[in-house]
Amino acid sequence: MIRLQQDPFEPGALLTGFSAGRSETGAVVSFTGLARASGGGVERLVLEAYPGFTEAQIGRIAEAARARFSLQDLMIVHRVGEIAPGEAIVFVATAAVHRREAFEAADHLMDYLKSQAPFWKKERGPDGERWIEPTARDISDAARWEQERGEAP
Amino acid sequence: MIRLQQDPFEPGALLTGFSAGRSETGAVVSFTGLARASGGGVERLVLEAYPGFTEAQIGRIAEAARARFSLQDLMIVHRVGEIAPGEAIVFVATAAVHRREAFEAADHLMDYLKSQAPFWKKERGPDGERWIEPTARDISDAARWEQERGEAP
Amino acid sequence: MARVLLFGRLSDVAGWRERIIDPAPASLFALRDLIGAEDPALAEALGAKGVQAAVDRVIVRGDAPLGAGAEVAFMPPMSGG
Amino acid sequence: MARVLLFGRLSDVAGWRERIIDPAPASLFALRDLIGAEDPALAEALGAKGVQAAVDRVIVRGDAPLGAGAEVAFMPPMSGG
Repeated sequence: MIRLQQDPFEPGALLTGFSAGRSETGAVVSFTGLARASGGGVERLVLEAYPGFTEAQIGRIAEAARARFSLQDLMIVHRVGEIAPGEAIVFVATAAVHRREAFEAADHLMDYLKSQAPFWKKERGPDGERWIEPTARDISDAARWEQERGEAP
Repeated sequence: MIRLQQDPFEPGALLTGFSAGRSETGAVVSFTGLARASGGGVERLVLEAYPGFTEAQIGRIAEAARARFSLQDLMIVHRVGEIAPGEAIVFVATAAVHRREAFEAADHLMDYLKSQAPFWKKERGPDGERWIEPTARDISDAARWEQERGEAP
Repeated sequence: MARVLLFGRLSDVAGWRERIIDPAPASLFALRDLIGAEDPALAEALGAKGVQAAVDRVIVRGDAPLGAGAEVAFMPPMSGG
Repeated sequence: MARVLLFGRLSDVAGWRERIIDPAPASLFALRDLIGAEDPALAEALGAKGVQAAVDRVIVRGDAPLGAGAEVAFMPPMSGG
């Protein structure tokens, strides 16, 4: 399940739904990305998407994870619009028979969502607005998965 | 927070409590281990602990993770006694500023819980009972963390 | 006719988010030059490192022809999660 | 006096889980030999690969002296999660 939404969501409620009735799943990993206040420097995070294209790109990222790892299921929920500190921005969950696959698939999904999903984010604070671009670490994190397969870095 | 309990727990409810009010946390990773029915071959998982010693050893595993990774918080809840397929056996959550630390700490905690926490587990099914010992992969997964630090494998 | 979309800081620089260009130039580069010609700050921002273009929701590297009614998006480096 | 605890498959093999040995032998190995002497299947299980002992809730490698009222646990390979 892949969903973009304006309204706040509760990560625990999503995990409850995702984990329910899984009598053949051994491992569920979830990742929740939260908006940080940065000591009062950020009052709102504002997330922009490209409607239609963003969902399609997330779908491609999900397909790549399904093709690479032995997953039974995955879920991606991403906010757009204005997000207050402490609220969830993104929730990813993976289900697999064994824990290694569930961990690696969640890690992989997040690395690609960070650097290859069409979102643009700015922080709004007492000193105005500031666009956030992917960090060098975000880019190198995603590159890890290419290198492991012996592809060009 | 570290807890052993007989009663079933709901992973989503634990994640809700763990994620609430975190305006300076960027990343929360959770792992939930579920009991598998193995196509009807397992009717109950029975988990035995060494009361007192098990909690103390889990506390040491948690301290090792806190010392190694930049964590803001962690939570470990583990069932003991009889567990039905689809029920959670273990829940681990980690909170950090950045996602890499949260992922690695959760992964590390699970690797050590699997192979160094005093639990003994048997499966009860239509064909009787069978003790489960750690797999070769469980042992090599925990060894990864020693090798990364340049210690003897 | 082409529909042009700007995302992230590009729309802040340009002061617009979406625009219809009619008639549309025949290629992506020609379109980029056209919207940049009247706005040097936007021209510079469009040429910055990491800015990508999509034509009809497919990411395009280099130039590309524009069909009738093309949707062209210019996107700064993406940053989800 | 020593309190002996068996965990996992060891208690299945022995048919008991907890036992008071009084008087207690002076060392862990002597205690292990004593409980194994009357039960060859348990003696073999206690000597199996990966079986660990804890004295007063501290894992011990090799032999160790037993104090008064020691709690001695024999544990097969651990398997949590």
